[in-house]
Amino acid sequence: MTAAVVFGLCGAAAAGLGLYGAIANPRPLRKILAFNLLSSGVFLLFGVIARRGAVSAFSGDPVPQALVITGIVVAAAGTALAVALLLRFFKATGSTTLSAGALASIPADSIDE
Amino acid sequence: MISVADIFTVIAVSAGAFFFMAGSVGLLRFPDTLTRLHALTKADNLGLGLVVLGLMPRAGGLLPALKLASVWLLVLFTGAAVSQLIARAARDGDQDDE
Amino acid sequence: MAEFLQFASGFVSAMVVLGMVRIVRGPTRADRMMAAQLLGTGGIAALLLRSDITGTPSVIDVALVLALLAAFASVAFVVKGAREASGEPEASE
Amino acid sequence: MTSDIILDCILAALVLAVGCWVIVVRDSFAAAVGFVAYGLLLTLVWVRLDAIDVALMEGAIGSGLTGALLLRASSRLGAKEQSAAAEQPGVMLRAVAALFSVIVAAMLATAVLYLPDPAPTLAPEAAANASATGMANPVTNVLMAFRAMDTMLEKVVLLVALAGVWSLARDRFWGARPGPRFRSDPKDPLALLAQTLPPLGIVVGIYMLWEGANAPGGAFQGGTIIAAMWLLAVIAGLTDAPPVSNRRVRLALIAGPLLFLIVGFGGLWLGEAFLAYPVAYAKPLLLVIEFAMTLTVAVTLGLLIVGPPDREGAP
Repeated sequence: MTAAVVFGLCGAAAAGLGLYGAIANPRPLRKILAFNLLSSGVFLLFGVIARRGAVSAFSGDPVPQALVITGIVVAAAGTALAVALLLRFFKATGSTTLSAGALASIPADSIDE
Repeated sequence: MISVADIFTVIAVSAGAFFFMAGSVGLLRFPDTLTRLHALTKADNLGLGLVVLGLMPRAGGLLPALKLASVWLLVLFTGAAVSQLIARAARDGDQDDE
Repeated sequence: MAEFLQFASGFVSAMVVLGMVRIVRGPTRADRMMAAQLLGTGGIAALLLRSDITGTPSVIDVALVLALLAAFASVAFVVKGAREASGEPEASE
Repeated sequence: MTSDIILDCILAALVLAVGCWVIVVRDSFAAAVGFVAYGLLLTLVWVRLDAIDVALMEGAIGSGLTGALLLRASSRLGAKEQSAAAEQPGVMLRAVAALFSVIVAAMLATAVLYLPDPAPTLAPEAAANASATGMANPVTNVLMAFRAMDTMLEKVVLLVALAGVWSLARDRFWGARPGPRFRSDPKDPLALLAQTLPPLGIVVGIYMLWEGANAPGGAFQGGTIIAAMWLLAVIAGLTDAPPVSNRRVRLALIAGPLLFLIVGFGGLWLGEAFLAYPVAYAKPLLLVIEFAMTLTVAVTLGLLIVGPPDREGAP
């Protein structure tokens, strides 16, 4: 049992949790949150691979670490886009779910004018 | 051989840990939002300050010690401003969730 | 000494976890935000202790970043209470 | 050593507990606060994994920028969001989702337990070639030199995301300033915070960038901190977001990838390959690119979080 294994299992469980939330929760904001959990779990798996790649002078393999850094920034950008979409949808329909009723109620003029 | 600096570190860090405990207990046990805020903001900023004070002699030089101190000052300043803001939000009819 | 600092860091973390019960219990949003604030301060303390134990000064930088940005999320929470509620032209259709 | 493992297990359990709570709690605002806490805990996990560069990034983004974004979104959706909670999917769907997630998690866990031993690593290669760039931080070397193509294209992804956010603007608002205009109140503690913190934060951001050459840190971390400081000033009403049609804003947005491209094609022309830096100038070149990258990351992330143009007064 090493730190890498402990956090690797933690990452796997976090990814599973996020996946469940993204499927089972009907509210888009919660799906966005769940996706962030899912991505953090995947990043942790990368971190474990980086940690296991430690050789004498390095505390870890720098390549997966660099990938995770770019990944975190891209995940943040994706979250920002998703939130902007959600807020725009909320303004157009007054609804915070993606139910068929809400989609049908989009007034035509709110899409473009 | 235990040096004077080590004894100082042990005392300061222990005191810091004690204040963290006080802050958490206050946060849990006090009856309403504003008293909880009072307990928390005072106790944990002091706790962090004492931990920083205890670690400073061990930082290995003036600059690292100053960096530690600046972390604490930063927390103290933002903590003070933010707790003001939280207190006002709580006073201005903060909605309960449940 | 390392053992003592290790113990202290464990103790501070435990206290912070205790405080985190407030995030769950609420009841007001301010209470939850406060508990997150406590987690930030306690996390900084744990990081500083950790930096000393393992002799990695760069961990102090992580504490510095948390000190700067822990306030940021709280501000995002407060601003809504003070401004948007009082007539930000939200629904501009 | 054993006490370390115990602490690790507790930390991992805590991460999962907070994660569970974020998923199941009814109130979305509470879930967003939980996410901030989750980000803080994850920062500690990255420190425990000795990935300080990643810890800096997670601390700045996870509990800082993304946390603030989600908190604001949840409070803007407000009470409507709560009533939507009634539309729970059926037990059947939830059971199937749970089963599916457990299977995926179990497969990932199995992969973790049976990772190849000895672990494959590129660390020796990164170490052997560090002299080519003159920088001692291996992660910065990978980001800026060995895998520079990834980093450049990642900037392009950020720009595409920003274009996506901006395209949500209504036609009549196009080109205007994004986001709501926040009112400022000089007597507000928020104004004091927003006047005092950004100068300090910008110093820390540049320090991160500078440190990034030899110690954990770099353009991404520095840029994120600067973006947060700018957003703080915007939220306090001290400054306003620039119109999205502003030419200087557009220039700042493309500075990083553009410089990367110029240097890249220069490498094609002068040296062996696209993005091959001439060894003699590698370090100054990389520092210039990193500086431009910091600017681009700061402006892009800041504008992404502010949102689409949303008010009258298109220029």
